[in-house]
Amino acid sequence: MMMPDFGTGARIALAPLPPDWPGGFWWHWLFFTVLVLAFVLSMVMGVIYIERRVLARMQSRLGPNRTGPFGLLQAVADAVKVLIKENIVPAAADKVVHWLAPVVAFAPVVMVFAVVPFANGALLADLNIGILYVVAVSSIASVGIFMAGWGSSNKYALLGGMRDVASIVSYEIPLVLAILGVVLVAGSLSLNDIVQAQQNIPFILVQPLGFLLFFTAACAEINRSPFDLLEADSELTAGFHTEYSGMKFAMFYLVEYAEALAVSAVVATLFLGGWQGPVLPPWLWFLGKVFFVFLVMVWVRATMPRVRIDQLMAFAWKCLFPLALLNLLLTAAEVALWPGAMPLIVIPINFAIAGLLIIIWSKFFKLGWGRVEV
Amino acid sequence: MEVVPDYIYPDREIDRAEGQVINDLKANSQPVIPDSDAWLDAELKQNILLTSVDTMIDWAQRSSLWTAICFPACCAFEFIAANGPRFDLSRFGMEILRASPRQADLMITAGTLTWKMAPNVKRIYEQMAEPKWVIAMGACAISGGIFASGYNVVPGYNHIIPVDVYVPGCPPRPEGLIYGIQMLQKKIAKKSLFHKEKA
Amino acid sequence: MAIKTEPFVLNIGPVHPSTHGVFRMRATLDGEVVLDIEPVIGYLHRGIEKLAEQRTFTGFIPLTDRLDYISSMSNNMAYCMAVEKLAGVKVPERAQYLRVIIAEMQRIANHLIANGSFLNDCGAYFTPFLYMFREREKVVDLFEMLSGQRLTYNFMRIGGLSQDIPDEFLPALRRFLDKMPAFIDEYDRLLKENEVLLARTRGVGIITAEKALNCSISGPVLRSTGYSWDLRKADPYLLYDRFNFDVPVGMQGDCYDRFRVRMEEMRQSVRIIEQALKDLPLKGAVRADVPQRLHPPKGEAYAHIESPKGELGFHVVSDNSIAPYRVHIRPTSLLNLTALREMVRGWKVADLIVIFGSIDICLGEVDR
Amino acid sequence: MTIALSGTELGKRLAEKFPGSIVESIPDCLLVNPSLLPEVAGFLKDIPDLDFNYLNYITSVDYYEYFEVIYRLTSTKYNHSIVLKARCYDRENPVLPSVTELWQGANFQEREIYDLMGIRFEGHPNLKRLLLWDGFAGHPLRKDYL
Amino acid sequence: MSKFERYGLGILKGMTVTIRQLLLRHPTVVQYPEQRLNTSRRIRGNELIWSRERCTGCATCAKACPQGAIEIVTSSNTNNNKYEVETYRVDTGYCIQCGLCVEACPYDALFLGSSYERAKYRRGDIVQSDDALLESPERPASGYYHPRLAEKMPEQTLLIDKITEKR
Repeated sequence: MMMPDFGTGARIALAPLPPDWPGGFWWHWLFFTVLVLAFVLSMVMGVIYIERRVLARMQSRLGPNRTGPFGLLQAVADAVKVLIKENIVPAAADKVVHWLAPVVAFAPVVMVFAVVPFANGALLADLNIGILYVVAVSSIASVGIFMAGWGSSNKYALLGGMRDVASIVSYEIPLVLAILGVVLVAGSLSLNDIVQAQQNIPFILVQPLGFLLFFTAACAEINRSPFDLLEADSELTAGFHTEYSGMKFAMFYLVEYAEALAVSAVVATLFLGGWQGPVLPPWLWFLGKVFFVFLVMVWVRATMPRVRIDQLMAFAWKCLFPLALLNLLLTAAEVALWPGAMPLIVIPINFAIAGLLIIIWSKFFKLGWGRVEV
Repeated sequence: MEVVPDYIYPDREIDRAEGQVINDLKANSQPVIPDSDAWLDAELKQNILLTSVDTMIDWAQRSSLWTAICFPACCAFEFIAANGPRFDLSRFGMEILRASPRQADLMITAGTLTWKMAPNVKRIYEQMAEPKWVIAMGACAISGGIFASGYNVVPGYNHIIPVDVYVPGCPPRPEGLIYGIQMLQKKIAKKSLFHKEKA
Repeated sequence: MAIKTEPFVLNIGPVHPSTHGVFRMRATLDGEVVLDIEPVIGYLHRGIEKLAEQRTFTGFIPLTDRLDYISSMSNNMAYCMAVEKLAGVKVPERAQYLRVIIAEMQRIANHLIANGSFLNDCGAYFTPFLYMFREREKVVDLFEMLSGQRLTYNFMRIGGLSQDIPDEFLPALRRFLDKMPAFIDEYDRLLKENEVLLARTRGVGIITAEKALNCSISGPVLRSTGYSWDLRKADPYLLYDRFNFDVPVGMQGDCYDRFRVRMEEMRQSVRIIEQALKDLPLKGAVRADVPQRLHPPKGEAYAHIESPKGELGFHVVSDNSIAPYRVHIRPTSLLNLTALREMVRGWKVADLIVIFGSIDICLGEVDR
Repeated sequence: MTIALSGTELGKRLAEKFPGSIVESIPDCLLVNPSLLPEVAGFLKDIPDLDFNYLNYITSVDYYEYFEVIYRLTSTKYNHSIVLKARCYDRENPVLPSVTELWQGANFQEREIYDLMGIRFEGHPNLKRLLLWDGFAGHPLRKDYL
Repeated sequence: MSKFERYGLGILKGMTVTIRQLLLRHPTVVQYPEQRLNTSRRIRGNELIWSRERCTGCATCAKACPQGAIEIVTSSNTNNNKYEVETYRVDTGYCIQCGLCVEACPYDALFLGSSYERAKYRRGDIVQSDDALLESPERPASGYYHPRLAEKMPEQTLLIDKITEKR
């Protein structure tokens, strides 16, 4: 039986082999492609429903409850309606770019799920550089967003697109540095291996600071509140997708939540132990963790105001970046000098260091310069 | 950075052009746009296949009416109240306010329309993607209300854009608005994609 | 900054989610930095001052509702006070107490909206706004009990109130007062110490007291600069000199101070209502004997009150007919906008929205 | 309580300082000669024992024969107030000097009066229509506007 | 400019408020078409209720109306020496329900209605005239300016009593 081996053969021996598939490689490929697409599309609908319901309850409302049982079909209705809506391309728009932008934004988000394990070995492609692939692919989406901002020939959209590029470029660095800490501890870049390395202890305990940094940077990267500057309702009307309607808008809407889902999945995989868990089947554990992370995002969105663009950049470069570097150094030192003590003794030490660093940075870190003389 | 004095008070050409647009619109839109509901009473005659597709589409359209932001005046607060924690339009999937008219389905014209505002409202209406609906909310939107005799007030939105449902009141209670929205939903349910083109 | 950039003009409004109606700004931007703005108003200009000349003195009261539609009761009251001054009508004491209670309730309702929409402009996704809207809904409930409408109350009349309060009003008001401080505390907990809010609003949009006075700014925006000028203390109308209350002032006149001043004023309003309830005469007329077709003597009068947004005044000129000869409304919101240009220059686009939101204007009053 | 200063006393003082500036002084208000309005207003604002630093509002009334422009000034320091009035007899082209230099709060209000009443304020930095649009015929608050 | 001087505790404090709302409090929503609020006893609904018997055709209401929304046509009846109302018409799409006409009516012949569900598809349907203005069981009169009617109406539902914690 063939394995989805992409030829490098550098898989670490400790990972048990994924279960064989009766039809071989192509069956595996077909099954998981369909599964990933179905998963993304259906989960995005579920995620939209959950966000609207939970957000509404946090705002002491009820949320959609009229369409279907408990309003479960609300997202379906939205999707059908948006799909059959008229598709407007502004006369002044750069037509090709305007058309391509949603596709460019949407494709990479789905591609991220190719390497996320749903259960042990249940993934489309167990790349040995999985996490690198995630980082590389997910940042392509910003190209699509900038294309949308540029191609619309709308000032609001352009501002939104510029903000997106600025934030992506800055937040990629702390994001990758935070991931490196996990990679150092796990000793592998493959997501499946990283999950298996968390058999006993999820990395959120080993890497508390790394988790915070990753979560913040990821929220900024996918433009969740409080970093949702590029479609800031109250400033830029609808930001980069101001000029989009109908199906293309639906794709951007999908991208927004698919990205949130992807980040939830990556956080669950990297820090919360992925599919690992007792009693329940692994895929259920995985889904549960994904939804938990997503709920935290919704919770943050319900509470926080939005930061400003210069504060966003300052936060990335002055706060997250040095902290991520320190975290990486610290983890590297621990892994190199004291590998035996890795799981248990390090946990309290790391928590203490994380708390200390946060306090120090809170004390001395300054956000931006505020006003410019004109 | 030195600011070029031009930017402090932009050229009056812009003002003049905008004023011209308003005057043109005022001159050209005195008659009332008739309520486009001849099809409403007509018996719907379709074959069965089309009807079931229509039913699906109508269901989708009426259960996710996203509102465009066009709230000039007082009635906006009753709209927000309807959206708020007590009456909660989000039950109908309507809590999404699209600030960009391209993505909106429903324009709730909450407030007095002045001639200065009229070109903007007309433009927003034209920017909205089909299918689109308009609810005239409140006395000012229906007839100009208490300001109808004012020198700058459009006596009713139906001089500018076609209106689907009229919700009287000054301002209507949120329940009244929700009732109007449900009437609009009924209207959408009766509408057929293919029939509308004939009408 | 060595890069040569070219400014571009961004048109914000008149239909924009956070211009609180139909305000429009032509902003000249350099990237994200606001170089200059030019407010363009008049999109809700309904000619109320002209319409007043075609109405009777009583018939103008419904129009005042629609001026500053967030605090209709205050507008009613200011106009009625101006006409009372003109006609020399004496308002019964019970009506005056009730007016104080109603005006302070209106202040609470207005500040809830002002702060809620300000926080919404800061980007907090509707949560504080909807929470505060829920509290406002309680005040609206009570006003509905009084007047039968939820927004345009038309409750004040020349010489008092249109009707006496219903029996269930005072117990309901008491329940509201008992619970209100806890809710104000809750909103403080929600966002007062939030680091993002502090970063967004502290030091942003500073205006000095001298500048504010020179620009005829009044209300919480003036008080946020640290200058204690409140007409309830400076020129006590109704019975405000009988009550014990503080005038909260800010430290440096930034957006955060304006937010805090409004929060504190709500607490003070609760305090005033408590005192007024204690002294309220239980029996008595609520409306002086004023003929339906009032024609006040020839002359003019100006009455101003400390409306939630600032000094709201009505300048009424009479020529001894049944209609006012001229009514001028001192537009608090319009005058508070005077310094907007100075306040926003050099800040980012996002700050422009926040500063504008912190001034708390109502377009119905700006344009009239 | 804001004390309304007596117009007669203040009028005497102003008439000494600026001869011909006060047309009439009655207890309620001071009727100022339009040509000397900026000087009188500047004096009222700058002199320390009056210190009228706050301009409550400006309004205008159309009395058919003349336009009356009303300025209400308050001193937040001494808590007293005074009303200034200036009359414009020219119906075709009424002109008054602007006080925007003294109180910036006059900016929008003068524009509004120009818009709705048609009185031009000389020295205003940006005198154009505020509420109505360019090309609107007439000035609606005038009594002869229909 | 600003420092994170509260170590992120301010953010956490705010988040407890929202989570408390989610977990511990009932939503305050009235699910309108099924559940209804009891409106104020003095509700000013979107219609007028007119009593043909008591109306003398004096047109005080039309004079009190700030915008002239009431159209009343009378003819003199020579038989019993009284005015007879021929048309009484109110355009409720123009009327703002300020209630001044009800206050002005000297004969208690005019009431505000308590209905607010008056949305229509056509502009012409909103106009009420003559028989459509009479009181009927579906169109109860409101207690605005008629305290005796107000006493009979159910007590208003208040939001103050509705915000409750889950047990």
